Amino acid sequence: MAKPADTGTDRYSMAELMAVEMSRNLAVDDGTLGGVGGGATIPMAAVRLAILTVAPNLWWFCGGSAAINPVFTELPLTAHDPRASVGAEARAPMQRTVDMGMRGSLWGWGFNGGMQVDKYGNCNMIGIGPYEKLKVRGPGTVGTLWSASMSKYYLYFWHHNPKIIVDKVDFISSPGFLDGGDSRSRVCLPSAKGPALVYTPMCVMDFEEVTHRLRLRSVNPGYTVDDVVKNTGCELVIPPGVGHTAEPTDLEYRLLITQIDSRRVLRNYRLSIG
Amino acid sequence: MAKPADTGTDRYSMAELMAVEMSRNLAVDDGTLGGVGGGATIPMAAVRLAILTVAPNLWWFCGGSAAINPVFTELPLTAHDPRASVGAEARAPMQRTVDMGMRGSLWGWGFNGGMQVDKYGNCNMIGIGPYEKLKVRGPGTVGTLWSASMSKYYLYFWHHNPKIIVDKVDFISSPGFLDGGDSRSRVCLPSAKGPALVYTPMCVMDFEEVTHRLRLRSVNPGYTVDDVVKNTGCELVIPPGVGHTAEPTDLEYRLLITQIDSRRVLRNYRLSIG
Amino acid sequence: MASSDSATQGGDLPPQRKSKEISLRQAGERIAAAKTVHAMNSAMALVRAGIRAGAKNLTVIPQVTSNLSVDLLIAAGCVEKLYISYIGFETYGFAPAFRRAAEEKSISVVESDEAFIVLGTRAAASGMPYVPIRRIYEATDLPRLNPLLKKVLDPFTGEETYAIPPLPGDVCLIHAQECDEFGNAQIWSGNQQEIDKAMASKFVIVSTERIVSVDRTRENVDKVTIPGYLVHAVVHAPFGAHPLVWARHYESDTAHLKAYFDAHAQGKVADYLEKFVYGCKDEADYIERVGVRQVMSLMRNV
Amino acid sequence: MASSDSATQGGDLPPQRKSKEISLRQAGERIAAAKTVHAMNSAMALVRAGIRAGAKNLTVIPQVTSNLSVDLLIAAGCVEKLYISYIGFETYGFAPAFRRAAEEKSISVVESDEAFIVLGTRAAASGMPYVPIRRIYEATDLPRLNPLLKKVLDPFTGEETYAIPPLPGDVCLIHAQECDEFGNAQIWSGNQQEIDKAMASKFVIVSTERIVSVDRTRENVDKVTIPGYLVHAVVHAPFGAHPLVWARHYESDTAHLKAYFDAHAQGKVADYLEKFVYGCKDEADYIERVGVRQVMSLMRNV
Repeated sequence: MAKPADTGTDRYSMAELMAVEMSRNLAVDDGTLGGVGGGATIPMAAVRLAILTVAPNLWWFCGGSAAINPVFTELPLTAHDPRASVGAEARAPMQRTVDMGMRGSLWGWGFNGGMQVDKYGNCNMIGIGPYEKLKVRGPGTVGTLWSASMSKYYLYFWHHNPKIIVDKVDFISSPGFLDGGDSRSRVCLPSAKGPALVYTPMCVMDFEEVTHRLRLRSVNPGYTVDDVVKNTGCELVIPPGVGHTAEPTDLEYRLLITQIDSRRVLRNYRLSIG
Repeated sequence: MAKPADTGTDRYSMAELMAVEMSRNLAVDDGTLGGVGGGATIPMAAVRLAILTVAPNLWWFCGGSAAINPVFTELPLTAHDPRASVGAEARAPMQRTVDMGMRGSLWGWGFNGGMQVDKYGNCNMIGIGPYEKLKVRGPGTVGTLWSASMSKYYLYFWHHNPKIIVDKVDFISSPGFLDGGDSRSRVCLPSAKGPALVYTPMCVMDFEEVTHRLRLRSVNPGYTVDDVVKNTGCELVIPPGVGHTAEPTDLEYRLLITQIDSRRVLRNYRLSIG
Repeated sequence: MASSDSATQGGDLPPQRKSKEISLRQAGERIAAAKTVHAMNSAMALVRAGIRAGAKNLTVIPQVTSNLSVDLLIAAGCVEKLYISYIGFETYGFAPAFRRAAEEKSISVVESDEAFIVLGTRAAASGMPYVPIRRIYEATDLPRLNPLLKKVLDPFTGEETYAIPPLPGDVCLIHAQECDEFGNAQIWSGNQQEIDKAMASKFVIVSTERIVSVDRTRENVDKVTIPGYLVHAVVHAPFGAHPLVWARHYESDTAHLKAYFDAHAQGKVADYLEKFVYGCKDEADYIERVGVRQVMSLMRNV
Repeated sequence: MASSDSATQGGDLPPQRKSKEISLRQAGERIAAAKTVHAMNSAMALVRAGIRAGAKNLTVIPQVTSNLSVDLLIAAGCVEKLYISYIGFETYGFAPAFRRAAEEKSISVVESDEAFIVLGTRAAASGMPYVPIRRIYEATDLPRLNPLLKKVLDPFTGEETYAIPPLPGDVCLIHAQECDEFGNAQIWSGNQQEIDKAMASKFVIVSTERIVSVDRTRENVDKVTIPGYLVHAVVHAPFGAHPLVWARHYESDTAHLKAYFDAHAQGKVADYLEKFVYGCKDEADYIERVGVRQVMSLMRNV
């Protein structure tokens, strides 16, 4: 049975740590347009925190609310929450959203998830089992196909276990590096760099440069490399000397809980391991 | 040299008469969506008057202003005039305008014009002369191609002379009945009925049912059938006993000059004959 | 409006502008008579009315992320085919009726995605014969699973592209915050997918929290999201999105949603449907069954 | 904004949000460096700046009905190729520089129409490889005159359709009523063609009557017509649409337009250009030459 992810310390929850770490890695995206989709409570907090710290020029599209650059102090649970549109600077109609993605080069980054992810970052939202007789029918592809095909993106998962991080997904609904190597570039534009980082309650991962295999980048406080390997369903590249994900600084944490998540949604956010 | 169109009587100008007669013939369009484009001062007045009298359920798109169902008492000169958007019930973005036309069946009627029109109602906005060496370069096709192809429409002209109403246009930029007979239906949807009426400062014309040749319907007050024939550059079907266009009623005229054209733009509107 | 002025001239009354208002029951009958439905999530009162009126064998084209409105239609056995982009409750989990029906094959699923639904709807809305898109679908399993995706050559570059077909609908269900009786509707915080769905459909029904005068519509024309010429019927339906969140009106009713999930988990969906759909005389009755106190508690923070 | 709050923490200042404001002169240089321009009519200050900066051999894709902005560029010899939908002054007559240049073949004309420009721009804006449309073009002479219209088969019906190619631009010129320094722009009474033109272009310049704070932008987000992420440069240009009408700001300057027409009729276009374009130090100088009294008289009824 899955157990709740360790909160790391009394000071912060693992969801809060994930949001803070995500925010730091958005520094390289400063000045570009990206966005979040469904179930993106943690990424929404991360984007807002990045804007307050390392990436003040981010432009972000807040999924179902259609808001561009919303400003909230009460973190919404989903991008469809009307609260996710307050303080916005513009609205993006549905069709513009697809336009933004399909046009290429305009959409810089996004946060995607899935029911399964494999060692090349391919994701599955379609289902588990043969299509004719699915064991679990998934919720569907949404916009992950275009956002994964046409840009760089980040993956995040609420749970870390061998059923979610697998050797090969049952269906590809959004492309990572396909079969690894340069196979992605057979279909996707070279400027669309694919999955950059993978966030879970247990660790942060990225992809090896040439083979594009999943690689451990840092282990979240409270866990070890062995914990990660044991709970991962595919082979993982482990670089020598991989360290821990840095804890939130006082400034990051204070901004998070006063200016973004004043209702403390992330404090008790349900994540699991195993 | 062209001379100004006779104003008919001291009571009303010919532009006012045209607007009133146009408004009456919009009764059959009540409940449907249509619109006007550039240079549509007279049709704008007509549509507003129709709504106040015979067609209260008209939906109309006011060209460049993007306004749906605007309400003005100061008649704008063009649909691009910001005054043409006051009191609107909605806005139609550019792309929706093309959508409305291209979708078929949604767009019910429109007002089109041109540099030339021929005996089958085809119009030319491209130019006079061979394309390689145009004698007069026209302003271009605008939206007349789709509005003429995809719906019923009305034609109107500020001038009535043999150079404008011709046997055959130099270029077809918007289709009337093409070569007459059933030639229009080879390309256009059967529901897109093509040109219904033609308004000039001298008369109102329509098209014969089967041959689709231009036919005189009524002669504006102050002119005779002979005047019309003399100033028309193509053969015209003249039904027996063709009468005069009815003058504005007191009610029509009062509504026009108090509620639609309070600045009396149409009183001195430049029209010409010959 | 000047039409009242002309009416004072004596003689015959001039023709009047016609209201598009119909009852929720009439709207339900219209839905039940349809084959293909373009549905927005929040039109819950319309969905309940359609179920009550006996809707059957529907093909449903939902919004790109859908949840209860579609799941309830499936739970009530109204759906034959579903175009899927996303159906689920995000952080709350899977859509229970959908998941079961899809796994049991009691509904058929067209394996679509956001672009397929948005662009196919755009094609139907705009008269485009189809929408060509770059070959990114090839990076996924969708072309294998969705036979409606066809290939076509780009006549300018000679490159292979995919073609998405038009997705027209018979009826379109939309909930609005404000709408006048002529159909000009305001959807606050929406993403304007509604207008394409409306243009793609033969008959458009807008339910609305509040019916406002057309003068009020004119006051803030920038807020009008659906022009009335696209709308065929207007239904007065306060709380018409319950138990879903409705911007500036009420929060999501998580307690009610939990009752719905629990009904599924416990095999008591029929009880839920009897209590909250079939058994309700009308939507006022529905709200009384949900509980006025409960509904009032949702009217904050939104 | 909280960024100022974090700045008070001491230590290194956090990175700040960058303004996109540039000078009109810089904008002119940007235009002069471009090949293909998506231009909105009302961006007259930007057009004058482009002419002053020596723009040459431009390909211009104007809005579907265009007038002075394009005609002035042609009069100044900046244009090599024009995509035409409509250029003219409606009730006031033909566009004089265009008509002459087209008849003399000193510019080349792509014989387009509203649908061609709108849908081709949409294609460039949305990454669609081309836009298929029903064969209505066949009823006209356009396919014969415009070699960019190609035929393609509809893979669903087998029917022949026409294909419109994408129309991308290097630079896009737009005038706004209000815009913040981050590029969120409000165009009142516009028809939103601007957003497709912006998305279709590599570099987007918005000139604006008034630069407002981003807080003011947030106050009425429904009025924001161009989101700032599409905008690369913002130019402060009060009266920047003169002599054209600008909603809620000023009327069309018919006296000035008549002077322009007369200059053409009398073969004195060079004098007009010298006085109102080349000879002006900046736009304040331009407005002084037009006459402050004249400009103030336009600020009514609009």
